[in-house]
Amino acid sequence: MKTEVPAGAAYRPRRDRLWFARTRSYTIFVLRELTSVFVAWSVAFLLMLAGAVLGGGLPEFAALAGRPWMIAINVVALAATAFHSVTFLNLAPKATVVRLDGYRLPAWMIQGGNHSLWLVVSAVIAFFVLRGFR
Amino acid sequence: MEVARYRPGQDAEPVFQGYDVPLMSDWAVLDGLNHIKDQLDGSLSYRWSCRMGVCGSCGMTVNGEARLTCGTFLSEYGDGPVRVEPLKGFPIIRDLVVDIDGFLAKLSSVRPWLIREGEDLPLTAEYAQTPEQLEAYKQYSMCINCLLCYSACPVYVLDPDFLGPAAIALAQRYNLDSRDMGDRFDVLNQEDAVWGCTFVGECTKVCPKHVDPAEAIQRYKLTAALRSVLPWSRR
Amino acid sequence: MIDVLIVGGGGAGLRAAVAVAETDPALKVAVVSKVYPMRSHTVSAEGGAAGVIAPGDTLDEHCYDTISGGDWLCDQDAVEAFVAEAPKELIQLEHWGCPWSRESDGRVAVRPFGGMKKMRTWYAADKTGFHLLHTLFQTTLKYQDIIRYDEWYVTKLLVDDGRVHGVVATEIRTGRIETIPARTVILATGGCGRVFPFTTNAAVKTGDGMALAYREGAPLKDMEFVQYHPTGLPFTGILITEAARAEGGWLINKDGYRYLQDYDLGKPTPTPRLRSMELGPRDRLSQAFVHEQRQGRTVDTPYGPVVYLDLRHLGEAKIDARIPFVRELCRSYQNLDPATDLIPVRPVVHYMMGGVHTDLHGATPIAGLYAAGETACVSINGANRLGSNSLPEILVFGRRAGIAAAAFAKEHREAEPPAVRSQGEDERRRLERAREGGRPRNGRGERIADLRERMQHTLEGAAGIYRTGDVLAKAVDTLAELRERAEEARMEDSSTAFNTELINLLELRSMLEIAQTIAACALNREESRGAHQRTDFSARDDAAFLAHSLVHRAPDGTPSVGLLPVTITRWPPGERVYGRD
Amino acid sequence: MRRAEGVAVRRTPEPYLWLLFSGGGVVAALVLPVLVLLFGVLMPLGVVDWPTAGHLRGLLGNVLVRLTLVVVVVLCLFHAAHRIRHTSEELLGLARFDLVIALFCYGGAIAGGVIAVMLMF
Ligand SMILES: Cc1cc2nc3c(=O)[nH]c(=O)nc-3n(C[C@H](O)[C@H](O)[C@H](O)COP(=O)(O)OP(=O)(O)OC[C@H]3O[C@@H](n4cnc5c(N)ncnc54)[C@H](O)[C@@H]3O)c2cc1C
Ligand code: SF4
Ligand code: F3S
Ligand code: FES
Repeated sequence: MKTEVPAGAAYRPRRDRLWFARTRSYTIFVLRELTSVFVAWSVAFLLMLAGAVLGGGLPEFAALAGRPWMIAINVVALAATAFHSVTFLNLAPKATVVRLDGYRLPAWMIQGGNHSLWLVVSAVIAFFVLRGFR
Repeated sequence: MEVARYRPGQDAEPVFQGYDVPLMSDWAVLDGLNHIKDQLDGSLSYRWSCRMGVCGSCGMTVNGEARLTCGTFLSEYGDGPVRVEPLKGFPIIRDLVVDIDGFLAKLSSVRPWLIREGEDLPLTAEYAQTPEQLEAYKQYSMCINCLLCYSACPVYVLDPDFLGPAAIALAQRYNLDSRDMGDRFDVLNQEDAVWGCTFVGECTKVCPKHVDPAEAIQRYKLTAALRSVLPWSRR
Repeated sequence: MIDVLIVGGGGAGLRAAVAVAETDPALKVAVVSKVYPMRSHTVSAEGGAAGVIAPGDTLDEHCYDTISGGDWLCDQDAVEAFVAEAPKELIQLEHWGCPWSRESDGRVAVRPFGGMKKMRTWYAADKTGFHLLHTLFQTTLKYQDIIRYDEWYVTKLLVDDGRVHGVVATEIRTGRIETIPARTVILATGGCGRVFPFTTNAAVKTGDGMALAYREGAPLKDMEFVQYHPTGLPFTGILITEAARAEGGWLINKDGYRYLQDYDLGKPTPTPRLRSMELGPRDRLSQAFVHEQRQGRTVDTPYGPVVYLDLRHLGEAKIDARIPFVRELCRSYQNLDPATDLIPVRPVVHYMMGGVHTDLHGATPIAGLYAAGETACVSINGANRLGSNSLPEILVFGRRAGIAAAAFAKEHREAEPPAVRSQGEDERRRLERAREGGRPRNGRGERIADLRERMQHTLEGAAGIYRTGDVLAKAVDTLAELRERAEEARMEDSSTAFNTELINLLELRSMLEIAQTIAACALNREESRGAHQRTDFSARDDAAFLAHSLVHRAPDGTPSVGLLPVTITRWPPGERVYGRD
Repeated sequence: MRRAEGVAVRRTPEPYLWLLFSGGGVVAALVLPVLVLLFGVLMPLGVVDWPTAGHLRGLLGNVLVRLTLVVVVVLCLFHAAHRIRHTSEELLGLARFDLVIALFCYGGAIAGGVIAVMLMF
């Protein structure tokens, strides 16, 4: 039997709707991207806080934040933002290749620097929030 | 081994066919396919040539992962079954053979040749290039066009117009070559080019030649962004 | 109508294409290749490309090394032209972007290579062919008028009245069969290592171009000279480049002894010495292996006897810097690390010195038909090619053939004769019949793979490193018989879409044609020279055989062998001396 | 033949969006975890005490702090907007509606920025 194939009659596979569930690394990628939802949430939460501080409603805000479901959301948000920090700071050397003396700085040095910076910034913020400078 | 078959005019969509292949400790998946073709079923079609991981013909999906079949031992999968499918993300011409013409068009669109301005040197002297300058782009010149990275990149699989990892890495190979004077900003600074990439990073993970296309793309994003903000900085 | 049609997208074919495009942009050039050009076998070449550039090196020395390495069977005018143009071609490639390895001052680096008296081998780490081919391919993309027929398989040359008029080719993807008319055709189809069972050559190296020309009456030259490379990995036949020895690797037998010192190749020194010991020529090293094996000093493995290549003393750093690909190959394909383990190696079929007979411009005796690269025999390689001469050869003669074909196409503008169309139609019918399963249908006939294996073992048994008259005579007959049987081979696939079984069948028929010429030429040459060693005629015989073998296809399909004098300019035949000065 | 160079370069806002995205990513990485830890988890749980409203108001009284906070908010929101846009398109295969999604996401970010400015000043 002769089956003539017109040129370009290739089979186009259907889109795989669940691609992100296929391998572990895809899933991790999607989780990494979804941290952005919690980044947005955290910002919103902080704006509410700032509003409460400036508008004098801090006790009400504290009560709201103390609700168990609020705490639950914020625990997840904490995990997500921390995951975001780790992945984001680790990936930075990909875009920023630093060359010294013609040879590139190894990635771990840049990553190490980033993580140290993260610690320092966190410490400074905690200091001002908890102790202040007055 | 379970091998995906697609015979145009005969199969409406790919189907799996099982073959018994002896498990030899030093056989690669490709040797298994050759055994099938030579001894069991002459009608199986797939591409291969060098059998030493350098011609880039033999990329397929092995147990869900994009691999060079000549460089993947059967024994890696224990007693099997080993599932061999064509590379994902490409139209299937037949069995394990996919259509890569789109990729070739992308490749030429990034002007992958050395661009010089002014007089050429006569053929008696080379353009000097120190080992450090060579090292600056060497990694990106190692691509064998096997397309595993395309197959692994979800952005490409969803959007076949995405310029994709290997083509961008090749553009960077010339951008970072100290002898090159060309400018590829117009092709790379596009939504379907570097900006299409969301840094999934799978391309780098599957690349058998350690080209690291993900890095090439992120580096060009930075270059392109700086150039957009600071229009006077040329490169 | 195409002006210059190039069959083959390897180094030779692409270089020719650029040469035509640069000579006259108005000419229509097409490259037909059965694989995408960057998949061609040139991509596998590892060690390097020779070209005189280093201070203290001279063109004459490169000529002498090449001619003595080829056991005085090279045409010396060809060698002189080749040696003079090689450095220019390599610099041209540099100007096109090839990432050659460099000295610290930015100049191109050179390394020593087997049989070369001076350091003159340019390299791009140990992926020279890969970088060379990709640079060339990417450069051709600049010339957007070059037409490419990717994954088209040429099945026949259209020749009428001693002049070529195009080809018949089939598009593998769709099974479409077309006549492509052309004013000139350049064959750049590479070698035919696949006629042997154990080879470094890729699956595509099936001698198609040689068979195409031979069938149309063009003679093949020096087909008996088959190069065995001394260091291939057992089982896969993956090549461990000569660069591994150039960087200081040692060959040792099962007793850990550097056995080459017993074969008049010099005294062992801790660091490599040019043209001595491990840096002797390939024919001599492979022959030494056979002697070691006969004396029981090799190691037996399931894939035949081996000796060892020892790189351990080089250390990890040097291995990674100079020959990283060797380490990568050993690790992923042999599961060992050369920094700590010995590498098992054995001689493996590597290169065809012979090929389509051409002049210095790649022209064959058929008007308008040219050949370049491994498929041609201009003859610069003589009885044994020196490592790293082949890459510059494909560039130099690819370019020459391109220029010559362009000139021919400009002068001959007449229309094609009617006979060409009917030849094309005949060929189409023949191919369609082959695809439908030949004469005996369904399940009868022998498997292609079985026939191929028979051919390979017949040839290895008769035309291996050492050869004898009566075995060769028998092989010629066996191969003729196999050729008949291949006409009736079994086809299980009659589809038009990407039918690789059909391609395999056509390739097998090409290979059988070639295998027969190899055996016939080897039978005819009753002497030992370079890669051709006869146990029944163990000496070189300049009186009778300082001449090329020229083989024609007789009308009944049998090969008929004659001789053609060698061109000698300045270097009269002498003794080949290695390791003693 | 050579292609004419430098013809009709299509302009795209992506480089600017990407810079905002990356900047936002860095800022979010550096400051958000500690803030969420303190205000979202430790204080509500009572592990550390809430600072007095006066103390916090004092901090916000500083113009520099308020300015920084606005910048942080804007950048983080842009970061989130950019990622949400791409991820939703990839996960759900909605690339066709890119324009709408983009407007929605970046619009949200801008709105957040406006709210922040109104709050602080
Ligand atoms: C492992 C290895 C290492 C080597 N290392 C070196 C080295 O270090 N230095 C050196 O100088 N040499 C080396 N060589 C030799 C050298 O690589 C080859 O001789 C050279 O590359 C041949 O090039 P080519 O252009 O003639 O043919 P190829 O590169 O083999 O190209 C042949 C082309 O012809 C096409 N073709 C064939 N038949 C048909 C058909 N019927 N229809 C259409 N198209 C067809 C193919 O598709 C392909 O594109 C090495 C060889 C091997 C095997
Ligand atoms: S970048 Fe790597 S994976 Fe992608 S085509 Fe090149 S070699 Fe293959
Ligand atoms: S996998 Fe795809 S999205 Fe980018 S980093 Fe690699 S190209
Ligand atoms: S066969 Fe060439 S890369 Fe696998």
